[in-house]
Amino acid sequence: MESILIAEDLRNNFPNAIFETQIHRGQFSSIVAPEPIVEMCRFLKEDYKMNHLNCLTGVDNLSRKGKHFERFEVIYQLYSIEYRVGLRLKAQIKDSEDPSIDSITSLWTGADWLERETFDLLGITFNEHPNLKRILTPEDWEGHPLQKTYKLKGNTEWNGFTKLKEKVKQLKQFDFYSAQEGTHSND
Amino acid sequence: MQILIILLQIAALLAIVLLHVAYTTYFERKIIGHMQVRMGPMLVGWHGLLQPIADGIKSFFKEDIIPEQADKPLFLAAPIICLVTMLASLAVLPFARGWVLADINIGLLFLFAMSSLASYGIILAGWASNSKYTFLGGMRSMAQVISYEIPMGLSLVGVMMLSGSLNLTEIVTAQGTSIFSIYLFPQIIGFFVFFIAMLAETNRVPFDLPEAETELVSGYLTEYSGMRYAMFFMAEYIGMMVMASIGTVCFLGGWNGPFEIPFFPPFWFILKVYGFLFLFIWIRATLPRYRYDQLMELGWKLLIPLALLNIFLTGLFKVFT
Amino acid sequence: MGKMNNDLMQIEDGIKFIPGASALVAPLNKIINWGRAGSIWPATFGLACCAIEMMVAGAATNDLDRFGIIFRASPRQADCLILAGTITKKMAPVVRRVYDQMPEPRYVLAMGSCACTGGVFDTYAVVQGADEFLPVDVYIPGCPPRPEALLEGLIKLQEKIMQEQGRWSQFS
Amino acid sequence: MTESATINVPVAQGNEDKYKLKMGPQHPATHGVLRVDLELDGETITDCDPKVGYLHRGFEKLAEHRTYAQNLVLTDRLDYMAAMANNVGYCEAVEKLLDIQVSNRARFLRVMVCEMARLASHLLWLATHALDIGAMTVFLYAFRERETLMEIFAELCGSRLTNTYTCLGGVRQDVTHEIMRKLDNFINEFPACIEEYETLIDTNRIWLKRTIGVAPVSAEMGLDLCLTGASLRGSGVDYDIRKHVPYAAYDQIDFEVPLGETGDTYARYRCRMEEMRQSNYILRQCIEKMPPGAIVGEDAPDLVMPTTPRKKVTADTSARQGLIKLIEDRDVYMEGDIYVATEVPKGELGFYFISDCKGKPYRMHIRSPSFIHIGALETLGKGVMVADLIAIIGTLDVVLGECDR
Repeated sequence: MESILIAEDLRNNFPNAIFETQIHRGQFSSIVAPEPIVEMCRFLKEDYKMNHLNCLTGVDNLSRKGKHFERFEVIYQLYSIEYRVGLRLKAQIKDSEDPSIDSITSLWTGADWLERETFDLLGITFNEHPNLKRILTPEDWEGHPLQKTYKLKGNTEWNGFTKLKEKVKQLKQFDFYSAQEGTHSND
Repeated sequence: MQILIILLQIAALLAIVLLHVAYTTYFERKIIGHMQVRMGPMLVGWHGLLQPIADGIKSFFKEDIIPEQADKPLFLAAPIICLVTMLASLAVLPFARGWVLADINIGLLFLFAMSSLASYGIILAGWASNSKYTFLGGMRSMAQVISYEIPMGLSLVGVMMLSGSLNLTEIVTAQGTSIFSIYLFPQIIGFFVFFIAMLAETNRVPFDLPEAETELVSGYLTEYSGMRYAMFFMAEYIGMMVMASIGTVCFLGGWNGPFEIPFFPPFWFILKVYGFLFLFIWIRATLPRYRYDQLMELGWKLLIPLALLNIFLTGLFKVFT
Repeated sequence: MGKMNNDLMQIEDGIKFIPGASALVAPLNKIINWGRAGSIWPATFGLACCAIEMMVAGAATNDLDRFGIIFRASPRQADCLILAGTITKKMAPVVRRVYDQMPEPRYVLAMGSCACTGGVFDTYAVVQGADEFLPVDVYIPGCPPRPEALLEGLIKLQEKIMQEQGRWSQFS
Repeated sequence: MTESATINVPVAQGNEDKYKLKMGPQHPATHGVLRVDLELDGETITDCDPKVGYLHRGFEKLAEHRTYAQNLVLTDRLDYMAAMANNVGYCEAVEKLLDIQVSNRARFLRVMVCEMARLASHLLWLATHALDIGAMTVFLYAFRERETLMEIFAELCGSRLTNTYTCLGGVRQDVTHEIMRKLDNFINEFPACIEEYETLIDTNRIWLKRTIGVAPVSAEMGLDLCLTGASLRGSGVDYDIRKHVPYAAYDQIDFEVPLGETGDTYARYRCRMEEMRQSNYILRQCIEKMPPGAIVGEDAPDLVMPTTPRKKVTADTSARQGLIKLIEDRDVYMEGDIYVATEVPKGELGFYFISDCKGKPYRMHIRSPSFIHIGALETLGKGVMVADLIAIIGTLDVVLGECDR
């Protein structure tokens, strides 16, 4: 079984949804439309026993040029343990303001957290996800860190940390060092 | 005048026992250390000999935190209950012939009563701290005490039947006629049950569920700091010594030994207690911890039937001899 | 009196031990400092990579127990907080809370460059040094520091404790 | 603020007969800063909700601002119990992306350090897992052996934990005879050490009671939860990337992949113990088969420290910036994306790279096994007791540095 045959078969089954199949360093990837992604994954999982979901992540294509590239894309890396072949699906999401795609948690329970992570870091919404909340950053975090518009040091300070610093200032009078010597200040 | 002498005796006993407790912690750290290819305390004093003193001083001068939402009177009372009941049970222990503060006829019952009361302290500590981990620890302790008091009491019934007394001195004296002048061999099942129940009673590994460090942080004493924590600690170690003493008195022939030691009759007694303490520490270094339901299962399904069987066999033995 | 002095065992500068009586003789201040320095109990609190080296320091080869240092799980019974690893902004309130739960006198060791300065992680999510919200007593550089470096840090902390004047929690 | 170990809220709100317990992030058994929100009915867990992110350092964002060679240092801090394996995984990925050749000796050296890292990681796992269940002595015995490995690492590359041993195109340092001799001694003694742990643990009724039948994972369930590594192999799925997509010199080395049957905590434990034996066997082959030659591939472009044009690099910022610029301006970077997975001790560590013809990755995604394993805790943790949850966290072998990135 070869990846190219699987990619071809996928194109035959979903003729309108596949824009292009690429090969880079021996790895195949299909650029696909986001709408039938669950069906595609189910097709690959059931017909080609691609039952292992290697990787699920998102990309912000803001400063990257490409023929079919939209602002956001979601990457699905699938692998068949039995046939030892893999295929990558790259779903292009057109809507750059409110990007959304269907969730594949119905196929893999393990995709739950991967999708939550993608939502957290890139702001891509997954429809019908059971528990779409922020996972790595605190729940009241502002912005999505992996978007290209987000600065490395953050656009704004998280207000939980600002509150902490205020609290520290209040508690400082009870502190041994500052009460005794006035040294050891934290500014 | 007699009261004064008794008070002096009490003070002496307290001082000796508390010093022993301090050094039991030291020996525990040393022995476990050597079992785990380490050294244990080395640098505070010669070979770390002053370690318990340093720990004590530090604990004494530590800030005493009472959580805001704690039930204050109970929170304060809990360690005291634990410590006082444990200390009270020292009164009836016969260290040698005549070396006993209160030679009462229901010595064994008194010990049971006190060790059950001590677990009230633990339960109260768990409740009064108003924290979730302490509460779980307290609940576990409660369940553990209920399930292990019974096999423990039953396991000693055989001893009572053989000796015909509840007085600890008389139990020791009665063992003189037995094999090697100890009850260990005629009461081997009883000893087995007693030993396991003893570990559970004192919350030691593998039954240290109430303070399971990797599950409940520190269990019932999670919220205690400084001296109050040290009091719980002392209570635990005195508990170990009391339980070891019960084992010595009831199964190992108390102060009886192969030969008499002049000027210091409790020698054999203390040696046997040390043997028990070493076993405690050895087990701590070796065994993993039981799960809550497995602990209950062991207590109710194995130990209680065994203890009852022991009573039955002892009864048969009494009838036919 | 002079004759008795010969029997005394000198433990630390100004602290003496009477062997027969198992008693210590010294000014109260010194005894307290000696006790505190001799039994530093850190809270079991690993944050990241340095926590592994902290565990190594506690294990057989280096054996922190030699110094009377044993790890306590509950912050209530701990004297010292070893910040072993990167402190993120999400974690910072928790770290502060653990510190607040500790009873006085309490000490803080920042172990590793992340806890000291933020290290390589100059990003949106990482606190640039624990001293932004905690009074740090000893900084231990390294990424991660060797276990020996942690030992050195703890010895430095002991020296610092020995020099304290009247830090009695009940009264201050 | 509700995220602390000791929190004083006595009564559960809403659902009155459920007891809500928030475990962590400061908790002795959560292997770092994992927090698990539990809903208890007595001691039985009715709802388990793991919360991560307390060690989220922004790796993926940071990687977009650093060159490929600079990012190598970050991978040490992913799974800090086996930094070598991460280094190898990262380098394999970048080498495939940029099409860099690796010399044969470097391949063998990589296998060697990978397996040493696997041993170190598994020893630490065994230590903490045993400590979680209550056997404290195994902890110190395992650390004794781990220390030998750490010292070999220190001699090999100067660092014990965060090694940065590999570089693009090979490895940084060659081994000396002294290191090989030490390693040889170690692998001769190590099987006896494994036996020692097994005598302490495997013959112990309490240990067996605590692990057998706890949280069984069937093969389908394991694949559904996307588990990898020993956690999946314990359920009998033969998925080991070292065999499936051989990288480094794994195709020239003979070894077996231990598989479990029942998929419970005990099966996973057995799998890892057998893996340690296999690693030992691999290390022996590495010593025997180690080919001579260079440690860096010949056509590997020096992306780390450009040799031409030679320019004195001083400590000041502008010179360093100039150097980074030099590295960025090399013409080896091609447009394209790649996903390369390697078998690290925890499971499948995958790197997904997008290159846009610049010296820095356009996007780097790390598929970390721990992240997915902790996600599986939500399913595995339901219906077990609190003590079992600790055993499950231990046996899934998670590390939060890798999980939160």
